[in-house]
Amino acid sequence: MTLIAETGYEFWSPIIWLIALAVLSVIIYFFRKRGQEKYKKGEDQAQIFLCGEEVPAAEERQVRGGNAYWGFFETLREYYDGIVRLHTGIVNDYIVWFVAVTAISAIILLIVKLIG
Amino acid sequence: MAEILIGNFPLVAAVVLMGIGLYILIFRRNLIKIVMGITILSSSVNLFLVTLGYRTGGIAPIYTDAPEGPMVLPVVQALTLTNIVIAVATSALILSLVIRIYRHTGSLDSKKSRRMKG
Amino acid sequence: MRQFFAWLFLIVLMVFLVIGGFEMVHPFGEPPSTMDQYIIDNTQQEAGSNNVVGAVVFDYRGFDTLGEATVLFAAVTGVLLVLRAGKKKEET
Amino acid sequence: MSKIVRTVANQLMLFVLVFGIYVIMHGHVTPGGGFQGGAVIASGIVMLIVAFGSGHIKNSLRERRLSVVESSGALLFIVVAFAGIGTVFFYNFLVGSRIFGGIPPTGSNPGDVWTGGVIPLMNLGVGLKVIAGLSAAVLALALFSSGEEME
Amino acid sequence: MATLIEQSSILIIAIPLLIAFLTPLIGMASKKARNTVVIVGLAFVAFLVFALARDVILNGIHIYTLGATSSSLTIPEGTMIPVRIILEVDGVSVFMGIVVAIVALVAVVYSLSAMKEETGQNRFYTLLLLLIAGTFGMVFTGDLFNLFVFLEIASISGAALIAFKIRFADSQEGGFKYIVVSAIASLMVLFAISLLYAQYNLLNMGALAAAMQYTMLDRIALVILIAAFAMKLGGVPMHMWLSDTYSVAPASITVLLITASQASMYALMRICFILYGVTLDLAVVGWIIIAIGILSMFVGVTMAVRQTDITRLIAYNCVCEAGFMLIGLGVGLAVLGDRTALSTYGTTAISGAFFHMINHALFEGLLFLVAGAIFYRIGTRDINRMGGLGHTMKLTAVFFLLGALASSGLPPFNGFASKILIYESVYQFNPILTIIGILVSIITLAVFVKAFFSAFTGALLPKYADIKEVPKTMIAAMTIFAVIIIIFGLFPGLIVDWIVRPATDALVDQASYINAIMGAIP
Repeated sequence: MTLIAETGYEFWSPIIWLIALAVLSVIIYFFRKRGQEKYKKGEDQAQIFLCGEEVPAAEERQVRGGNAYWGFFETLREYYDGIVRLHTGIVNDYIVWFVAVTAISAIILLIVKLIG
Repeated sequence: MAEILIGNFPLVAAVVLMGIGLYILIFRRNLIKIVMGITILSSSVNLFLVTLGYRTGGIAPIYTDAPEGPMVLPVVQALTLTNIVIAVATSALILSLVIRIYRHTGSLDSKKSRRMKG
Repeated sequence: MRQFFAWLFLIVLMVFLVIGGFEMVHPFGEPPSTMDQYIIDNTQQEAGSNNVVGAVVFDYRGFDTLGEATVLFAAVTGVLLVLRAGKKKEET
Repeated sequence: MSKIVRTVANQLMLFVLVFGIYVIMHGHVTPGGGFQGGAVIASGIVMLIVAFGSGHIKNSLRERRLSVVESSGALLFIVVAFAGIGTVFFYNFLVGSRIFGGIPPTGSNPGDVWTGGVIPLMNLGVGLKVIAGLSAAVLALALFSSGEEME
Repeated sequence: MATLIEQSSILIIAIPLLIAFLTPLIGMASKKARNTVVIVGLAFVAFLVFALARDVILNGIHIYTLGATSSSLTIPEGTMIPVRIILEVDGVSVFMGIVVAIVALVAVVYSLSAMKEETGQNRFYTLLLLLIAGTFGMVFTGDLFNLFVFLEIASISGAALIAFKIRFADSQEGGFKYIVVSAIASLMVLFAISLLYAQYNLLNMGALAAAMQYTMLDRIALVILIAAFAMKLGGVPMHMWLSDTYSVAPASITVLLITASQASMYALMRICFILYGVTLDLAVVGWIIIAIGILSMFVGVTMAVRQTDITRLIAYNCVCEAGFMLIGLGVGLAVLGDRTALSTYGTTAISGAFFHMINHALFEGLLFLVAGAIFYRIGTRDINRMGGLGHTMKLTAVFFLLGALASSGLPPFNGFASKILIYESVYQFNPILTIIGILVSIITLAVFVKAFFSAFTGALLPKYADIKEVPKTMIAAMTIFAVIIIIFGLFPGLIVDWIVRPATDALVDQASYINAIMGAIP
């Protein structure tokens, strides 16, 4: 009932997956228990330490979402230049795309009809 | 050839009208003209629908004391009526939205009203 | 660039549609009429109406007319909703 | 507009109303119906808006009244459709009954208003809806473009 | 009860219409009565949908002939074809109906407090009900022109609702784009319908499928229908309106717009599988749909990565998820011809697509509701100006994480259960598609990691220090989605057996659809 075995060669069952997850988490907790004991919350060792520098305010510490994945965009610069230029917010271009898709699929079907 | 062209003239006319409407929708930036293009497009569909139901020498599908004759098909006329009302409703809504956009951006150019892109 | 491709696709689409026109199965003036002929013959008995189009609109395809009236209702409501006197406009 | 236009519009409105009501109520006998007749009367109201100015018309045609009329027209339509649900939704249950129940003779005949079953009632509902709806839309557009707004 | 089930298919469409016509009158009297009527009416409609679904799955296709002397009299005597409008409800229709019913209830519950301060609430609820009724009609009707009419109802009410917040310019622009695109798509659909009518003088889908000969005009109609419905469901390269409109609409409207797009996908599948069926050259059309799907997945997810507007990010993710469904259904269409491939992996692909459809509606709806909650509190959609919201809006953060993990296909959530069906079935058709799909899922996870960490984690910003959790009804609406997502994730086999498999069988079985209308005539 909780099992999916559609195509013959494998299956997916969330219950088994959750049991495995529980076992793994127990093992991880066991390793974690053997870590540092001295760490305590609320003391100075929990504070941020920037080589004695002034700790900036929360706004400056916050990582902006726009800065994420800089290298990804640098690598795919050409692709993104092209794909963003296509996304003009002009409503006329949307209709151009519609006409283009219609015409291209029409040509494809016409060729198929002429061939066979 | 010629009689085929005459025989299928309604569809050719509807396609030409549709081409005009799509041309306006593609190449005209003015929002009001875009509304006009949509209206022309719907008129082309209406033209095609109504001409589908024509029978040679047919009369209106209403039983009166009119001279007898084959009646033209009534269903397409009903569909055309529906489409006309829908076109009126659509253009009214689009025009009100265009007025709002003009109040906000002060321009009717579709190039100007592109706050969202990319 | 954009102009060229737009023209190209537009012309291709129109030519495709016109080609279809030449393959029209039923010529102009003699449409297939099994459904419509049934409606024309039985309107006066079933719907009691002389106006066949009226009978089609309100009896045979009355559900379409309900939807059509709903479209008009929605459009008018939308116009009054979009053009309502809202709160003070603020910049976005 | 000038006084002449306003007076002529006043007089013409009567004929527009008569013609529109005729088109609505004869929708099952002659060409026409609820949408066409409603459009006729709504165009008459548009004529009044052009003649007298939207601000003046707004005071007589309040938005609340228009929406009430529109909703009641739509309700009449859908309630008549629901009334046939004893048999089937949209069943023309009035044919052969007392109200609008006459069945015209097959073939050519001069036509009789007392026929059509539910079709005249639906024409009436749609007519009310179209009158109120179109005039409300046109009035809202006219008021908004002239600066003031509906309540 | 039997009569109620017999009439249910029309009541599901007619009751929202009736309440929509009543709403302005009730709203003048009192707001509370209006909200009660709307909620109760939609709950009753949802109950009818479930009853009808049980009946259809047990007893086969449900037929309702409007205006005939008997609701099962499809063909009047004296002729051989259906004349009146016929509602034909099979497994696919009830599947879509269940999706729409769940989402509609949640959307209305969410709107109760999210729209409290806005003006023009009467018209808002009227148009909301009309949008729901239009979507129900699209998925229940068996008549092509009726499909067009309900498509128009959904488009017009949806456009007016997108432009609901009249003080923002971009919402007006989004409504304008939506109505223009929808009007053109609907008009092309009507042109295609008239082309079909010109040859067969029929409007009923079953009768048309029986009479279909796949001439040149049918090819033209097929091309136009595919392009128009692909534009309505937001397939690349016709997806640009989708990100513009979904990002500016109120959140409770966006979740309904998702179901409206899925109704367009339903119409596309209905036309390809049932109306044309095996007559069309399946491989070509299937590959056209698969190509649109691949483009949607790739372009959608890569555009989503670089967005900084959170609702726009989720909207591009919607495009990406729609690609998955298109690939599954396209593979199913491409192998519709040969029975062995269809039974081996074709039906699995279609089942995965359908299962993903309902999962998509659930988790994208949850994400949009969370984004709407954030906008409701802090008044911005720019994730560069968010941060540390997890300190104050804990439940919202949990819901966003849940939706994000489900959407990026991580076990044990429902997104994984449906994506693995698509993967392993599509792999047997063409391994490249599976590889692209897994890659796209990975980038989807990256998208939501970015959104979650920049919006909810980090130090508590002073300007958001006094932000409270959103009102209770919004929390309740999000909770419904979250609970259903967890249930679907834990018991996927149950859902597949109950509603997804009947939908698949109904979609690939053209003959029974025709027989339900035409009687014994094959």
